[in-house]
Amino acid sequence: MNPANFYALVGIGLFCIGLFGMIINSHLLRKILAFNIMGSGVFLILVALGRRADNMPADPVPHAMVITGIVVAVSATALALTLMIKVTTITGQATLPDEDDK
Amino acid sequence: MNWNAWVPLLVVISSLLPGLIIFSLPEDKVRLRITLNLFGALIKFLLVGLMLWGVYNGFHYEIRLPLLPNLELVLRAGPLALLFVTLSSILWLVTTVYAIGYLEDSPHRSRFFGFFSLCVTATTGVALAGNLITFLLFYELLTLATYPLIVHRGTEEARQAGKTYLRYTISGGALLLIGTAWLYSLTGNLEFTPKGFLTNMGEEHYPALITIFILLIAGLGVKAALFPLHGWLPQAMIAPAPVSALLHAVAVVKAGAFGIIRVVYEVFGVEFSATLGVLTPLAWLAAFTIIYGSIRALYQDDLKRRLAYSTVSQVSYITLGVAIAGPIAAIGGVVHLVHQGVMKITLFFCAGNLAETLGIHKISEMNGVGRRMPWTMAAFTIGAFGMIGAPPIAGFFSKWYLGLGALNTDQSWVIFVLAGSSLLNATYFLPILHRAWFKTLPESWPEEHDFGNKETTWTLLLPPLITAAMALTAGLLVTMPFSPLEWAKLISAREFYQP
Amino acid sequence: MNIEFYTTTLWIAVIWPLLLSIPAVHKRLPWPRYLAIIPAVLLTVSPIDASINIPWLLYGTGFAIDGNVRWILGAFVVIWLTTVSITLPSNEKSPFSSTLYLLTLTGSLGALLTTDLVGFFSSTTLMGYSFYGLLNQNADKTQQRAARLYLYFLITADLALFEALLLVAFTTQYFQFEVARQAMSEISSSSVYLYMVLLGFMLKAGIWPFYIWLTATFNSGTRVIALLLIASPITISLLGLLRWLPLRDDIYITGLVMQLLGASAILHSVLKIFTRLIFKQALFKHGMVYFTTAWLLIAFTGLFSLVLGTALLNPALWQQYVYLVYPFIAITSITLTILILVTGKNHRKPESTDDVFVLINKLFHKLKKWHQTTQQLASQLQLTVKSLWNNSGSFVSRQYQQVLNDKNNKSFLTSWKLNITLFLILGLALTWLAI
Amino acid sequence: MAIENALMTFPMAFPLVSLFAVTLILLPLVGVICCFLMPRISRTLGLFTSFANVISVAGLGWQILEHDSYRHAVGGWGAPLGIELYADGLSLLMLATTAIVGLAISVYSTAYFKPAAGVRFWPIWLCLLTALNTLFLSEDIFNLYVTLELLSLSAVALTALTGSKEALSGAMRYLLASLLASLSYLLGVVLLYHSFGSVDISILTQQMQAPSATLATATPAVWAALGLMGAGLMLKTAIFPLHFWLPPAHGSAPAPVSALLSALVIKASFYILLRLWFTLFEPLVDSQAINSLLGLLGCTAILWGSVQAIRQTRLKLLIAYSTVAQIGYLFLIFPLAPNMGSLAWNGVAYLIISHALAKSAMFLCAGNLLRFGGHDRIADLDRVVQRLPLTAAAFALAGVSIMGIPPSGGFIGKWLLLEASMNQGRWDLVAVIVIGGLLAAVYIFKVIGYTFIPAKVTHEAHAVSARMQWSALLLAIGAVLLGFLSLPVLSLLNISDATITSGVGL
Repeated sequence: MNPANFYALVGIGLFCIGLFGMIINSHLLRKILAFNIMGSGVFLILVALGRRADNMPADPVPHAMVITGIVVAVSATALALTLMIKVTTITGQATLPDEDDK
Repeated sequence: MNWNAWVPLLVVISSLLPGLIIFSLPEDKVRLRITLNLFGALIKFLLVGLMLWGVYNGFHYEIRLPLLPNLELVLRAGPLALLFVTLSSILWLVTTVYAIGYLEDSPHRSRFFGFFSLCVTATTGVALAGNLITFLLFYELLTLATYPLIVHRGTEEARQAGKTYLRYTISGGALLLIGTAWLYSLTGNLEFTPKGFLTNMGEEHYPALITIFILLIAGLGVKAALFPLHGWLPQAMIAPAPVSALLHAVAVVKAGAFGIIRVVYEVFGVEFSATLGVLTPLAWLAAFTIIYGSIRALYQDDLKRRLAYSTVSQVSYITLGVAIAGPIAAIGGVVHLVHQGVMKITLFFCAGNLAETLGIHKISEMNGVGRRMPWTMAAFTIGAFGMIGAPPIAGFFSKWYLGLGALNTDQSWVIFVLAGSSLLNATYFLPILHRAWFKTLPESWPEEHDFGNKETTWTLLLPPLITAAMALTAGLLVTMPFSPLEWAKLISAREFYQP
Repeated sequence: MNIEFYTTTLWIAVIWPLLLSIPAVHKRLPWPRYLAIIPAVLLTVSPIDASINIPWLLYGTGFAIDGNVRWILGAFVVIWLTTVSITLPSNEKSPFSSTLYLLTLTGSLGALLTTDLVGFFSSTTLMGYSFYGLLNQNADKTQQRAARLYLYFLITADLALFEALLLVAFTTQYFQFEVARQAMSEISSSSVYLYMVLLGFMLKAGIWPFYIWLTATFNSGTRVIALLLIASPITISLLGLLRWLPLRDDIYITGLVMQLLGASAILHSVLKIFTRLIFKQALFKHGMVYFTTAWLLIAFTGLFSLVLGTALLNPALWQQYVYLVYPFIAITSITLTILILVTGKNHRKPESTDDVFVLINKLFHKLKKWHQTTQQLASQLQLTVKSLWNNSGSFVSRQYQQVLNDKNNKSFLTSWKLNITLFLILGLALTWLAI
Repeated sequence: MAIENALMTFPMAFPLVSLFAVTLILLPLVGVICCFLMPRISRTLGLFTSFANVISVAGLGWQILEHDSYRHAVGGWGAPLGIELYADGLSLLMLATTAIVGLAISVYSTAYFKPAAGVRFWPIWLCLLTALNTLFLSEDIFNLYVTLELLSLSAVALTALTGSKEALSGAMRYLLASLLASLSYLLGVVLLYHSFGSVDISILTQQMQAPSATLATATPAVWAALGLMGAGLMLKTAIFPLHFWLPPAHGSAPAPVSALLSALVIKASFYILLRLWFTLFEPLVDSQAINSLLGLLGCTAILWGSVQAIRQTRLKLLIAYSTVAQIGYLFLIFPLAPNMGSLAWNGVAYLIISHALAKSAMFLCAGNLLRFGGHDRIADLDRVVQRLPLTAAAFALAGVSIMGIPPSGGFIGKWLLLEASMNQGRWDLVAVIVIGGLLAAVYIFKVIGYTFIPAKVTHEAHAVSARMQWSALLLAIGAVLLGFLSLPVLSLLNISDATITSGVGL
């Protein structure tokens, strides 16, 4: 196993952890964090798989993609956090309505 | 471009355009609305007259507009189309006059007359449709345009009636749609052709074709009020009288019956349908509906409901005539389209007059009404006797040809159905007449409007008199050229005798 | 006075009463009932035979008068004038009654003068129903019952005649009396036609054994009604029988039956009259006159039926003497008229018990009740089904509520966890299927 | 050779086509910036941009009709390295729909939003427009990801615009779901890039379909990519089991926003799904099973969405569930397209357009009713509908198209689908299509029924401006008139690059 594949596997692991977190956590902040973890996993895979063969130089395109992706993720997180704060202010709890704290 | 092609389209537009303008008119522009209505009706009438003359002289009126790849909207004025379109244009004119009188000072008149015009547009389209898809288009438009008319009163009852109406007709439309689409995917053709276009289909397609036939007839049977599908019709009686009149005589019910004629004659072709073996069950169904409708009519005390069940029964004569599958019965069926229309519209006009003038809705309230409103009841009497089939009123000749057709094709059981139906018709119409003419007048009427020493207003009285006169004339001058019967003979000859 | 004048008079004789029957017209004219019959009188008194074809009307009908018809027309006019002259002035003034009166006249004249089956059928229909209207004029309960009985017979008769007409149309395109009769006697399957014609007209004319309506009407009605009865339905139906009946050699059994019926009719009437005579001794007391006349009338139709039976047995003989039948009808009906006129002045209506009628009424009420019961049952059933569904405690609706209650997005089905899990499963499923 | 070719076509193709294409992307973007800079005239700017957008689409359409489908390398860098813009019949139709619906909604919004709310609405809406235009012009899957994300973020922001409790929680759920979907889509992109070294659809397609590629496609990475991208896009499209976010979001957003979301936003993700499915994933999805699964989801969506719509007591939720049902129709393309290519393809394209027009009209109508009466409880609509005849007419006409009654765009679409399913003998689909129409009639008439019932109680009403009524009405009329325009529309649809749509046999 070369390092690239290892990183990719780690990335997949992160993605799955994030997905799991997104499903089971009811608090919005945790959900947003889970989303970020998923995002990191994807970016990790992207970068890791940039080198397709051992003897070739790394492909620069994934890097550009990752940067774009990070920008998108950051803005999405920002929007999510803002929304979360508003939801919390209005409803008094930071969860989706179907996942009320008992 | 031959401008003759545009005439059928103009006929459709002549009621569509006034209708659309009327929608936008404010309530109080009474005069403008009346002008528009009558103007549209007259233009249509003239155009139809032109087409009648043209077709008689061998002109060809047809317009094709692209709708889908390989599928066109076709409006064509053949003899069958003209028969129906003439009926609807004349009766529209009369009904418009009547409706103007009937709805005086009632709310939402712009809406009413707008949909009224749309309804006639749809009927004209149904009549002129040159292929099944065009037919389907206008058939559905008819459903939509009639719904507002049925719920026009705006009561809870009306809403329920509208619901029932939609339940039936939209489902029927869906069946028709499946049948049409299936037919198209099977043959790639939907054009109405005399003697049908399916003759060359191989035997392996017969099961599919039978199913298609059932689907189409079921879809059309909803509007034609064939037995298990007739439930909406008596309920729809909640609509104002001109609407019921139009519904029963021209628009909805007739569209269904007309569709059945089209499907049997110009899609499947009589011979081919007979080969498929679908006509005899259809004839039985129609016969059953005739008897069933009459029996149900017996038990109704509400005048309009009794008339409605009478329609259920009478319209099936048309289907019966088609299903007997002989040239003479065909004449009877096709001509009944016109005859029943004229007679039934008379009856409904009269029922409306009674309701509007004296507040009478029930038969039990009709004692002596003939003394109070002799002209109205005279028209009613002519209509009723026509329905029973008493000569020399138009209805007699429909039955005549149906019976003759049945004899011709060795289906003498039809004669018994006809006799039974006549008997039942007499049983539910004659008591009404007896009450109206011979029972003593009550102290007061349920809700009398004062029209001075006149019977009622002219706009209400004239239409039933005209249509009653038409019913009588159609019977008396039955062999004259251009009489409905002669047209029906022409149509039948085209279907059965021409190579 | 040329022939054209008479031809014109022919159709005016029919149209004129029809025109007068409109209330607005006859209200403005003096003695409309006399006026209406003037053209017919003219036709009767003039010796000229005339005919006119009206090809555009119905199936090409026409009117004609010849020596035979003139007999009947003459009798008809006489009875009619008599009727008009004894009608009470109060009745004369009622415009509605006049309308019915004149419509009956139109129908009768049309039937008398027309030359084809369809025209005849149309005219008799008009006559029949207008006469029904006359029966109902100012009628008490008994009279109304009698009228209704007449109506039942009328409808049945018309149905039978309609079938007969269909058979004619099936056989030939022409409906002139002579042509149609000829055609019908030539084809082999004409026995149905024969029965239909016999049935129809026997019902209409009240020939034994179908006399119930006749006695009922006769007994309960006024003198005017009695006279009209003879003039319109009976005379004209007999005429119709003469005109419609095909004559063939191989139907003598029918002829025998007809003779038998005729003989029974005569026997029955004679017995009836004599039993009355013997037991009540009151032939000429009031009330009884009517009774007697009615039975005389039945005897007369019976005689006719006897004659007709003979005709069916021996067509050749019949052809030879048929011209005698017309004066026979005419004279008999005038005789009956005189009898009624002379004896019926102080007529008191007897109580009538129409068993048949009561039976029909009962049957109708039973049907009505049955219908009501079935309707009640149906609505009960509907209610039960509805309550099963709507009942909030019922199992179905409880489950339904639990699963689908998504008013506040709190249902199990719309929960985040479930749906994201579904998302996961879908992704996996797609991947798996792609392999 | 290739360079020579490019040089030869370059001078002739660039000046006009590219001008229009680039304008389509840049114009709304500039609009966004201007709106931020000059909030006072944002309304005028928004309206102007929408209008200019229509003109640009018209220009692009004109050029495409002249020169066939079009490909443009941004900045002169073509694939595989650079980003390419691509427009064919389908994307042109989507652009045109966006432009027309967008213009109507803009007109509507000028009256709907008060200036204070408008300041927030206009820039985000233009941002959404930018995203949509770019998405429909994009040709590479990563670029599609970016536009998709931009689209979702602006859509979520618009949903939350009212700031009410329902709107905020609806938006939150929408945001989380769509982020999840985007990430899974992105992971798919990554896996594809890893396998083939390109993100350009046409290059990927060539590689996947090349005979030598049978081995290359049969890797877990590609399978996983299909699963991830498919599921992600389906979550965004809100097909049946994944529709849970749609009703709350669409039901609580301001009316013009609901219209935008239902008419355009979900169509964008479906557009991508369609593109991918019939080009690069084509060799993978040839199996009946996967298409049947999608068809099954579509059928369930039709039935479930319709039944849910019937059950609703609030108008906007009813319309939202109707959207769920209508999306189901779009998914019928998957079982039908492999054998009945052009019929199914045409039918679905037609449904997309007519649904966009009709559904936006419906939401705008709901907005009118809500504004007029202050509520959208269906049971109390009798007090409202009567007094807004234009709105009632618009709703009814839009309903005609949704029900698929002739002559309307919806009918043409359903007819083509029916024909396709019948030719293929898929009677189950026929039944579902027809039953869906019937159910649609039930929920449409549940609303229209009130049009004719005079209210016993009337309550005070707020004026609804003519602009709001007419924009809804015109959209609805458009949906109906679309039934007569099938020939030009379908011929437009057939303009395509052979490599892109080879899979559907156009």
